Amino acid sequence: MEWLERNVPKLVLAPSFVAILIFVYGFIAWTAWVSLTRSKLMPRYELDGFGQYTRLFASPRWDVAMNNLYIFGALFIIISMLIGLMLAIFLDQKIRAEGVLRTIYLYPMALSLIVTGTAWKWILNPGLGIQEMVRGWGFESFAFDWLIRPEMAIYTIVIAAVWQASGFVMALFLAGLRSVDTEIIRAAQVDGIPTRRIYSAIIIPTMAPIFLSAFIVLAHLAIKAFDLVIALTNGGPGYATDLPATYMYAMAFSRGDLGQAAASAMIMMMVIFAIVVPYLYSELRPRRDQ
Amino acid sequence: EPTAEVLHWWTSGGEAKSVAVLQDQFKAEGGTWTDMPVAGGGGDAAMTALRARVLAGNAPTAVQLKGPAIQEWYEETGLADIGSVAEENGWADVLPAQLAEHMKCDGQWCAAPVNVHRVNWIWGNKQILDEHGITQPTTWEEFNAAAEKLKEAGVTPLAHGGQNWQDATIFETVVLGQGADFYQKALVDLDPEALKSDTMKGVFDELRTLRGYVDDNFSGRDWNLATAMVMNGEAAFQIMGDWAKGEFLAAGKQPGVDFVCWPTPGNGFLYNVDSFAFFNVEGEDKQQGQKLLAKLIMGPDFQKTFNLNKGSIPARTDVALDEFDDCAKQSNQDMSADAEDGSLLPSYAHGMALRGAQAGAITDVVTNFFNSDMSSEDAVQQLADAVAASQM
Amino acid sequence: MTSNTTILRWGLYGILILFALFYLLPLFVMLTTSLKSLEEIRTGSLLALPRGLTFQPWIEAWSSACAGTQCEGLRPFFWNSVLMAVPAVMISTIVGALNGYVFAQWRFPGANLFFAAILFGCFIPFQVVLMPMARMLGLMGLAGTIPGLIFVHVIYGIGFTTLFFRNYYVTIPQELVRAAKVDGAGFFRIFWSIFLPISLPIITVSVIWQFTQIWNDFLFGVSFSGPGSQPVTVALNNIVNSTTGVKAYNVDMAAAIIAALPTLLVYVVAGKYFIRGLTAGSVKG
Amino acid sequence: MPILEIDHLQKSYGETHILHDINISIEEGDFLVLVGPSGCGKSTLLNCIAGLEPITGGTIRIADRDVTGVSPKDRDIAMVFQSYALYPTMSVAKNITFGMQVRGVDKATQDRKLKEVAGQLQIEQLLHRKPGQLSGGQRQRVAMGRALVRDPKLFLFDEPLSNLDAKLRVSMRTEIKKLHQDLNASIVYVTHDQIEAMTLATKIVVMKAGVIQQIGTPAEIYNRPANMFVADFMGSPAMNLIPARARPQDGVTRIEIDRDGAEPLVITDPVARDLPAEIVLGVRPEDIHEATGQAHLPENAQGAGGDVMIDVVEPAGADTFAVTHLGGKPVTARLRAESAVVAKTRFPLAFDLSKVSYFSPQDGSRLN
Amino acid sequence: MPILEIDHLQKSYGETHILHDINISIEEGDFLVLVGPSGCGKSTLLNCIAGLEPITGGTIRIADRDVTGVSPKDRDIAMVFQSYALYPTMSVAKNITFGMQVRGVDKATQDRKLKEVAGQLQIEQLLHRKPGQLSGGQRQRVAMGRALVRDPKLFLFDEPLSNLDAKLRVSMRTEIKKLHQDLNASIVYVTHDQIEAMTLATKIVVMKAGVIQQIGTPAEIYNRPANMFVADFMGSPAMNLIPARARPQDGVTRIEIDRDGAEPLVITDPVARDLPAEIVLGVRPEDIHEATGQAHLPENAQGAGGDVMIDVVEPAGADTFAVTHLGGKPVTARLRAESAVVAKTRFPLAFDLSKVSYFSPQDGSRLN
Ligand SMILES: Nc1ncnc2c1ncn2[C@@H]1O[C@H](COP(=O)(O)OP(=O)(O)OP(=O)(O)O)[C@@H](O)[C@H]1O
Ligand SMILES: Nc1ncnc2c1ncn2[C@@H]1O[C@H](COP(=O)(O)OP(=O)(O)OP(=O)(O)O)[C@@H](O)[C@H]1O
Ligand SMILES: [Mg+2]
Ligand SMILES: [Mg+2]
Repeated sequence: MEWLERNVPKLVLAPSFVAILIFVYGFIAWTAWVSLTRSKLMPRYELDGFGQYTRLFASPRWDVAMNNLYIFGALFIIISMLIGLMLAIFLDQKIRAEGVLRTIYLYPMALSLIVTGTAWKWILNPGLGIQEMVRGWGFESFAFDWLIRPEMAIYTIVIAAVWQASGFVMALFLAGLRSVDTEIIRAAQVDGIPTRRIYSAIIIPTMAPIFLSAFIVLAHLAIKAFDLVIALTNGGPGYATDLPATYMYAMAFSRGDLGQAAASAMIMMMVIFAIVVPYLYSELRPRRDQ
Repeated sequence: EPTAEVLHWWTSGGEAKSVAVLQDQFKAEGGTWTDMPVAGGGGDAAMTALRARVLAGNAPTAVQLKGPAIQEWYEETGLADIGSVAEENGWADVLPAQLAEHMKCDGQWCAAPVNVHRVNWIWGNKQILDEHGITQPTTWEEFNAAAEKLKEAGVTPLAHGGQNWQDATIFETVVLGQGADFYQKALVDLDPEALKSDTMKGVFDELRTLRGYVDDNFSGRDWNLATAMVMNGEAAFQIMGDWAKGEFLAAGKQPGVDFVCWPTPGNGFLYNVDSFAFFNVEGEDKQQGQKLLAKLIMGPDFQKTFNLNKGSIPARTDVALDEFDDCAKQSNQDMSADAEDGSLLPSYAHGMALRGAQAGAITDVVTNFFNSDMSSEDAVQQLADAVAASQM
Repeated sequence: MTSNTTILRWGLYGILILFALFYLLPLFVMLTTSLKSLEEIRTGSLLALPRGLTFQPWIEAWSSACAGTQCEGLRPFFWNSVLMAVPAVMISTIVGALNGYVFAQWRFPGANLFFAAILFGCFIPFQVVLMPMARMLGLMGLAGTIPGLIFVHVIYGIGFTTLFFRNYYVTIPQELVRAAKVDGAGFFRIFWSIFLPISLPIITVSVIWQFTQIWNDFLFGVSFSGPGSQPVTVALNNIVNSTTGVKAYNVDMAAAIIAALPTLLVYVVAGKYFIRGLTAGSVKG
Repeated sequence: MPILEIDHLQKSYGETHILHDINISIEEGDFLVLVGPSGCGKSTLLNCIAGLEPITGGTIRIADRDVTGVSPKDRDIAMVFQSYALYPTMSVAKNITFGMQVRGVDKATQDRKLKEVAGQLQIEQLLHRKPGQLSGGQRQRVAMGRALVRDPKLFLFDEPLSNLDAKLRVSMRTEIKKLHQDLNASIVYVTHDQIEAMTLATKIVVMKAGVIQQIGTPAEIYNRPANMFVADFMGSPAMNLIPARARPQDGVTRIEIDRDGAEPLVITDPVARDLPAEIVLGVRPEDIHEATGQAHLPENAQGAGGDVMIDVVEPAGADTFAVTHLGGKPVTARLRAESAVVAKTRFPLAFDLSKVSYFSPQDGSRLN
Repeated sequence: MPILEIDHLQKSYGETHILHDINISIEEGDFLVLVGPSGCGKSTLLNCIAGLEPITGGTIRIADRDVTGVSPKDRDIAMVFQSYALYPTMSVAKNITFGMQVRGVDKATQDRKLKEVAGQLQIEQLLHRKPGQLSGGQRQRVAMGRALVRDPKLFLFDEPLSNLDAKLRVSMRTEIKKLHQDLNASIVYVTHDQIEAMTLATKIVVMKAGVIQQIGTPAEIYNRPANMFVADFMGSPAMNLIPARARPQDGVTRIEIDRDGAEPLVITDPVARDLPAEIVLGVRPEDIHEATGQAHLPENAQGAGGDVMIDVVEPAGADTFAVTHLGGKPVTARLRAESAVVAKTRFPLAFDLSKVSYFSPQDGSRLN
């Protein structure tokens, strides 16, 4: 009984622990295994060395995909954080229509990309959307044709992704802002700290854990960005906007090349590991003040 | 009582109505039909679902599968043998031999074809063409000349959507323009010689030229929006399979009056055959369902109604085409003719010629070429390399 | 108010409204498109207001658009999604809240490592879990069923919900837990009486996130559902994606908006719970 | 020029009126101490002055500028919060210097001030800690430090020493006093500590339920409380408030107090006063003397007393407290430690009538 | 049976040792008051007793049960936190009844207790409020209420009255005293208020930097401080600690104290004591008397003094404090209010030698 009570916290975590162990780490191990086989349409389990990885690294398309991931990931995370934080702070200023605005900022998350992709495609298409519209107003030289320029197309993906996710980041930050003790903010006000600094030096550091949440959410969205690309550019022009996730999907499901897909998944996981683990370490390392 | 659970990706509008015909017939024969539609990505989503179903141990009774994927699946999991149905109904007699090959696994019938799409069509806006006095081009040079003319006149010559399968479609029609043999060697047999040949370089050169006939905003455009451009007179041509016809017809346009359909330059017929494959399933009623389904699919009735709806032509050669439009009739004639002289060829762009990995490798190179300023030499080299790598 | 602050305030509203317009743009396109006739879409500008309003696409999307041989629109699939999303959201939120509570306030050796492991698990690409998961579901007899889908969504949702709650709860002073412990409250009691009431904002966030993820999920829905358990996204996808048929953009857009209505509703309702100053004044320094 | 002028200030939370018509004016260099029972509105008043709570009515002027509606950061004030309100993520040093840093004070000055203040507050060895690692009193001192490094027009202190031990409190008190004297700082200070109030203040405001009862110097408040509430509230042990009857007679005033089990005690105030018949006599314990060693009595106390029954005797180190019962109330006298008083016996006590207060039993207001 | 027994308790945060080898034992019904400078570890000790902080070494027994490692809720304690720690979302009433509710006390009892406690604490009209709407003192009372409704083996109070005004504090003190006497409750109590400590405690523990300096009754601590730290810490104003020289002589002890600008002051302790040559003489201000009215001097003070130069005179209501300079230190004497002492003049003072303490200047320990 006493034992039971002392171990309640651990018992509460136990199911999650088991689930994560099997359904995340078990599956990663499975993927690692498959990446060493010649699996095609369906998994096979005879080991066959690192051939899949050699092929992967030889593929120019994979190069493009990884490069895109860096560009897209960095821009998407940074811009979404900035916009999300800004909107949260602005909304926190006792804004009249807060409820309405909040919902407007959030709703992009609600819509399935299957079709917002189409809407974005039109908006960004130079011949149909914004460019055409602005030219229609008489600004003949106005150009906004990123969608069709292979070297710029990835940025349109950033725009659409930011559009979709920044509202949610705003919500996360807003929740964080509202958990900060108001007395502390008052103290800062009296201390003569300008509002800007109150946020930057006092409130935001207090919300550090919320930043971790936002980072994980955004990094996860960036790395798994899939529907978005499929809907907006389908990887095009050419494969200029391919991302590892779309590459992997194409390999696994369009091309029946599971081994290759598994290899690309493993590389993705390693990249994530390299980026996320140091961050996690710095956030979670036991601190003296905890 | 026969039952069937049918996994397919014909979901919207005309497609769905077409399947519904089959369903009705199936029900009329006393069967129970469970529909499992999964659209998206040209069947990718359905394939994803299929794999999950197979791994979970409950494969659907019938799956819309086509091309070499049928044989691939057969190798992985085995497929049901529907030879008895085929024998009984004399499929061998009514199917062009080449199509019939696609329906066999290890010499056994394991799939039933529904239709034949012709991929290598040029669709033209009749009014524009008449205005500029353009007639059907029979070579790519002629096509180029016509396009130049149009371009000079300020008309976009070619409506195109920059999605990789559309790029691949144009590519394969150009390859076909170099002769059926070359097509066979390059895109069916994957002969490295052919892939690296000067002819192939010529193909890429032509592709580069065609790229010049496309408007600036083609990237990511859906094929039907490209069709709409032709329809609305914003562009003169589109190279697209015969499903484009559906768009014209839906907008109330008449073949030969508002728009024309010509085969792409060169001699040949690229086909895209939809078919159903049958997985190994447990249970008498399901196996019965498979047989019934196979029979119905190949039934002349169904073949006719279905293809009227879908814009394609029946896979059976013995179906009367009176009710079909002129484009379909021409398609049918060409199919028979080309079957004779060996230029009836599987479309690589639509997964009829190659397995996924190889087709994908080629498409990667093609689409990258089309959307960059890569030289034809590089493209040929990359093509050969990619194909080689994909065969590992 | 001095004029200076008034100007600032106007600027603030200006920026907020500008962003609102940016966010609304695609919705505007979708809405107007859904109210146009196909003819108008084919011929007119996509960004223009509809010339003649038609609600036909909405009606069609809801009750007669075809998804396979079944031409009943989205209606029949809605219920599947509700049956899947509601329990999955609830379970994953509750599990996440409890996990987060343990991680934030009941630390034990190794807890941080496990937390990191959970976080890292958030990144596993769903594409790679499809196949082994299909096998597992098959073994558990959950393949092709709604409980199976719920199971999958809960498993891959707890990472995020745990993250949200843990990071919210670490900012809550330990004194509160201490006081409650001394008051004789046990693990669950403290959670229920002290933590849940101050969690409204983060519950909102978590529910919004999970509901969106689950409601809008396509990959799991398409892979692990059977006939009769397909969620609305699969139906939407079936309506929207025609490979060789005619694309009815207006119906597509209407269907997409309809499919998103429950999520929008959740946002509006849940959004109310971002209440200010729940913990204000409870603790010193 | 008044540094702070509060004019007809009103403050309510919704329907609850917290502050009623507050009028206070202090000059530069004044040290105003706010006292009053818990919940009477002291912190609220400070918050209003700081601009942290919107006010419901009236105006506040700081250094002759109407600041009603001006944001706290533009009021040039420093404040110590009752709840400390330290910045949780910053070290102690950062907590203290942050304000200066923001204002662009140069690094050398910051360091110097930090060192100075840390020394005054005896927190040198804590500078690198985070607030979560401090004890209650240490937090309070850091909160003080944050205010002390500033050089504002006005300091607001909300019970800044309540969590300190007696020794530290004395030394802090000295520091605050120094701050006030050396820098001529203007200060508004809330405390519950009577000694703090008496020793620090140049002016004391006594509040009750949001209403000001009296404003005056410590001596005025102590010696001439404006009403029974103030009389009772200030001083420990409290002033004895004894119901009595007054009768003017021959240029003197005779005061009659009921005694348990004896005829009323009659004392004579040598001054003729215009008092109603029923009064309340207010007399501090230290103004009730032992009537035995007559030599030590102040002149006024002569004859102003008599024998009373002693209920309780409480020796308390330097003094002895004797409790008796007069006019139906317990009355405490503070006698010398060596007094021979014994419980449950009669003992002669005398009142120093030069120091008594008379109050109206009806409204409690002062009569003399 | 000891209700609380702390045995060789150690507590560190990482490398920082907070509590060193704490040994305390209290009986049922004891009222233990913990005092010590800010940051000495009082709150930490309470937290350890409550089981809120894991201890680094030693054992804690409550009611004869080893509770080291037992969870707080099973220790049967009630605690008032220095930082209140009210549940922010619960009303005051709910805050108070929560503990009972958790323990399954029936509704009627809850209501009765709530009413009772709310009355004692004078918070009846606040019961429906949320903590955010309370003043500092009101919060503190609610925190008290949360403990008072319980009936635990042991109460732990961490400065429960620090934010209350003097009057309320007195009445709260009485309530706590009643709780202790009527219910024979066992209490561990942290306070900075000397009067609280002296009047409430049956036992006082004086701590310094995590080390116990002395455990004893209030009288022992006050009259016989174990070392200079305790002597200095307890009592206000503090005990005077005057460096001096001791010389045993003819059955008496002669004490020599340096005086500024005059020959040393020599006083005679009539008892023969075994003292080292260098000592520190500890004498409380109230034990330094005016040597003019010899009649009032205790017998011991006779002759134990002389004329000294008075630096400062501070009249403080009932008393007058006179500060002089002896042995290089300021020395404060508490004289009667009417004393004729004048600053900057010489004035005769006498020490009550029956009450002085002698300390070793080396280690500060008590010598007599
Ligand atoms: N988490 C922590 N990490 C490191 N040191 C700490 C931590 N918490 C408290 N301390 C230190 O431990 C010492 C004892 O703290 P404690 O709170 O017990 O003091 P206290 O005696 O209650 O003081 P006060 O009277 O000011 O409340 C202090 O010096 C404090 O700075
Ligand atoms: N947000 C609020 N809503 C309603 N009433 C409030 C609010 N904040 C404070 N009060 C009430 O206002 C009154 C004055 O509070 P204030 O904090 O000014 O008291 P105080 O004089 O500082 O008391 P203390 O000495 O206990 O700190 C109190 O009765 C309190 O309950
Ligand atoms: Mg207050
Ligand atoms: Mg403490």
